[in-house]
Amino acid sequence: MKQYLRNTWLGIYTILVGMKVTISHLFKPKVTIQYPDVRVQLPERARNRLYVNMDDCIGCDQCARACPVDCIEIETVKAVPGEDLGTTSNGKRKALWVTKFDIDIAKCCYCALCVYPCPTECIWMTDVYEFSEYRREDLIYHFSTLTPEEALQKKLNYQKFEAEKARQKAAQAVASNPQSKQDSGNQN
Amino acid sequence: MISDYLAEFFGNKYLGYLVSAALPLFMWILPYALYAVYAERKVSAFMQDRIGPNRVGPKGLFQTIADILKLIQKEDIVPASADKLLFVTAPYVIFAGTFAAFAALPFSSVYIGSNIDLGVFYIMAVSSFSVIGILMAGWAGNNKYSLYGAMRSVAQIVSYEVPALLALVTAIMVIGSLNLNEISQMQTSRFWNWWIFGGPVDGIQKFLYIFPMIVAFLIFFIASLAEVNRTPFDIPEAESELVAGFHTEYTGMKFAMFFLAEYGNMFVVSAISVSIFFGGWQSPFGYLGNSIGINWLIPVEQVFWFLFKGALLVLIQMWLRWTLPRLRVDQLMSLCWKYLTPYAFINLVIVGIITLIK
Amino acid sequence: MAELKTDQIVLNMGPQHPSTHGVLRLEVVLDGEVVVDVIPHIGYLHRCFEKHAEAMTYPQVIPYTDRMDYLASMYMNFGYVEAVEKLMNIEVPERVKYIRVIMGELQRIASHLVAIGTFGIDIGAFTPFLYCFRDRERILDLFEMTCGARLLYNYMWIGGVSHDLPPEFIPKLKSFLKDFKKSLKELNNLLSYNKIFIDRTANIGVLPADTAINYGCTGPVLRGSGVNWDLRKNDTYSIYDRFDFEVCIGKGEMGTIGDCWDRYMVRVREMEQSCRIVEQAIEQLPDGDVTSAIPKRVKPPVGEIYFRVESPKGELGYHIVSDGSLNPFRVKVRAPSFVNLQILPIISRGHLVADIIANLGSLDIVLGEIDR
Amino acid sequence: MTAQEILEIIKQKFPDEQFELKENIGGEILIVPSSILRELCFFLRDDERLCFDVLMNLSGLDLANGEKKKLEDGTFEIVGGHLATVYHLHSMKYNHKLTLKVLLPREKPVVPSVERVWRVADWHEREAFDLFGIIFEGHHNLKRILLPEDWEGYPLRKDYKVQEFYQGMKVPY
Repeated sequence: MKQYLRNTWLGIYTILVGMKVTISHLFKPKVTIQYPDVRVQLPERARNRLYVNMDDCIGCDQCARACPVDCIEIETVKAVPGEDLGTTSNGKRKALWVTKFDIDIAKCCYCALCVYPCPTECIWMTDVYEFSEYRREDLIYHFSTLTPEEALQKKLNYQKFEAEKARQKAAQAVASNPQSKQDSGNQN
Repeated sequence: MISDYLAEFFGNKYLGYLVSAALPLFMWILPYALYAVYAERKVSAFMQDRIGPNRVGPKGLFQTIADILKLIQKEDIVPASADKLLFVTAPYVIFAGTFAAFAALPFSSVYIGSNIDLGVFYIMAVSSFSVIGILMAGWAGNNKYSLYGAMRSVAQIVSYEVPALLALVTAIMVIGSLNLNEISQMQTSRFWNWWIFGGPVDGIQKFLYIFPMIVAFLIFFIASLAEVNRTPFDIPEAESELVAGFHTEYTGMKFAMFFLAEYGNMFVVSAISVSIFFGGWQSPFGYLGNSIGINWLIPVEQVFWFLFKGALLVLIQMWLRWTLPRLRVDQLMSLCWKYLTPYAFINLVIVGIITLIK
Repeated sequence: MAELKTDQIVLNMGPQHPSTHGVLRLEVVLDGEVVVDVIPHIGYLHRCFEKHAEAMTYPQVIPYTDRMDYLASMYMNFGYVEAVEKLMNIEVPERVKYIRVIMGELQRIASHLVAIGTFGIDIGAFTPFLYCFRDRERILDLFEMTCGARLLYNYMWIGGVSHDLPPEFIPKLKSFLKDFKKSLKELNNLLSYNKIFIDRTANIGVLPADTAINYGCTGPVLRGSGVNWDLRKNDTYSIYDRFDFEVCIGKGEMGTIGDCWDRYMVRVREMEQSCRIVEQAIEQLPDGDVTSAIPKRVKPPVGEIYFRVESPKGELGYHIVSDGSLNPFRVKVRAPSFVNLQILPIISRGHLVADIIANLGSLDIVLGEIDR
Repeated sequence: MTAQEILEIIKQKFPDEQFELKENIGGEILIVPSSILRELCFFLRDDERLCFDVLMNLSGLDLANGEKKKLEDGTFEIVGGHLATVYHLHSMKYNHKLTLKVLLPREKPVVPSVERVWRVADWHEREAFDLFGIIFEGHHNLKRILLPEDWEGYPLRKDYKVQEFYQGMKVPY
């Protein structure tokens, strides 16, 4: 019988205590903020969207290798010696044309493993977190500054240089050993 | 009462009946249901340190209207293997049970649907009518979860009728009449004359009544929570176990009808306890109309006070919902049969003895 | 009257269910409301972590360990990183050890807050969930301030941590700890000692101590059954021996030892202990460089190791086999929820439908860790 | 109690079996023949000097030490060599650990199930079967646990090739 009354009393008492807690929250300041109008101020280390500063990128492919999900694709073309590609901010001379630098941000897992190995710190994570798209293809960001034609032109340019260098080496090989001149002569 | 007054007004008797039946629905139930849903979301938000709907309209007032519009244009799916007739009529049966109870509720001394002498008896009979609707909904959805929900709600509502009626019987034994209008009239307009504080009786009996009447009110309030499926008794549509209980398969307007029925039922139940225990349409501090002499103002004030007290009790029900966890089915039954009913009987006996002393 | 021909009903609490804490299908055989048998089906969230790990280099595996128990990913990093360091026996600077303990214990509080919040919802009380998540937000802000991410951090590296603590980290942490104690007391008033909550959880899903040990349960599930076993104390790793805290075990205050209430209460008390550890760690925090011991190329010698840590869900073990190359030869993770889920059928037989959900909530499982 | 002393005790109990204690960074590993595994585990658990009452972890392993055979479509297939199951045991009373390793031929990887000894092994064994194809005889329902029931192949084997279609769905995207 005593347990019976205790149960009743406990039931009523704990329910009233619980109600006191909830009613006390009725007048406490609210915690939620109204998102589109009021925005949370992100800390400066926030890791959201990737950004690559192409002037500093020397096409060394370190970030593509460090990425666990392989969402960075880089294609580079060697520069013909005559060309001048300018220097990165910390003074290193660039030697590669970066014809293709794509980051598929849909695959990116925001682990920032690509930021650390970059020698010229040209890839980092900004605090932009509103970048949703309607089509998945739009999430593939093309950072390379060369237009497709320029890229094509650079490739052709390099192949022409390559072929010309090969011919020079062949000619030079011919000059170095005269007796094999006849067979190399009728070769080209 | 109101229907024959309207009958002369419109000349045609049936038109009068129709309008008098439609009056509470459009004047009170629909706007009340809209803003009860809004109030619940706001109250729950404020209790949980958040802000709740504030985008649609000023301070989010049109939120429920937006919800209703959304529900209207939603596709009204009827599951393939559902029992079509039962499935379609179930929500309306539940709402009918709730709406029928409005007939005997005394909104003010002038306005009452039908001033029948068995007001309390009629309301309790009609409000247990919605159990059939829930069973129909649960069975027709042909879904295991809704079947469970329906089975549980039948057991719950039927078994909680007993303590609810016992609590009312103790109150009626003190009051003496079943006619709700009379009950409200007897509680003259000072709040210490309300039945919960012993009623207009004077002398030692008034103080003896106070405690049993408060216990009777508490038992009736808890039992009515169970009848309306509100926490801590919302087992039929326990989201964490039965997904959504008996209305799992419902979409579109039928789902809105369930909501309307639930909030309507909440108001009916709190209206009954208001008119029996808290002095129906009596105002706690006398009428403004008397003091400044405009006597047509008094019925308006009475309607205001009746709705105000009803809404207050509905708010308490909402407050409970966001505080308490849910009981299990067998604990629910044990609470009803092992705790509420014995206390209701003891209370009945005590009040019986007190009435003999007079 | 002849025995009514009743039939058992098989109810599928399917992968998409409001309270299975993720994609888990419970095939429940019911006789009326009473549970005859529960058969959990897992594998819906299998993302082949172990196959991935074989194709990645050691540092690249860390973001994958985050995604196993996404509610306690700091501790997932902690376990993996300590295992590889023991394999290569790298000596980590003191400050890194303290930062790892602070971050680990904060993650334990955040993970327990989720566990308690969702356990409240399973029982039906919605409000405590929001209070728990309000406090958890402050921890996530602390994490975001340090390593930039809120849920999947990739913060602990092999040999150190990616960033040092920002200057405003310690003051914010102290103010959080102060407010947290008050809100913990409020949570107890609202939920822990509520009569309905006690009715719903006491004497439900009782797990005796010896079955718990034989079934290999660990963490709050084991401690709830009264077994005084905490890896931080009994098989000490890192620097947990420098802090004094006590291991909270279930004492059966509200029902028998090892019921749902005990497991819940162990988590609540563990949060207080974690606060104590973090406070002591803040005082003894030495300064120094955090990235000095990070090797340029991680190439552990040939061999295999099994290293275990006390994650918020239980004993998290990493069995790493290395064949001397840059990629791990095999990484097997002993996930605590994978083992704790095995006892659900044992503790739910004979209970009602509502109790399965309570039992599941008290086990605090995360499907990302079970399915890996 | 170091692995050496434990090995002495085991040798007294199973004199005619040959065990090999392999040196390793993370602690010695005891190579055990698969024929006596279940009796050995019962002994390890019930003997009061050892009482290994907790099986911390059971993991499958593909040692891939067979000879690689080139297949026409460029992939390779391993023939011969060993699969292995590794048992990490721990005793709560004496707080000492032991690692057992059982080497199994690649073609017929069968090992007695220790599910009777430690109930925790139930799902671990099903997972090892699911991902390695190691058959644990005596297991009460050895079915796939993580992968769908009708998935072909054992993914964690080194020479695993993903099936082209799974119930009509193209698998490699």
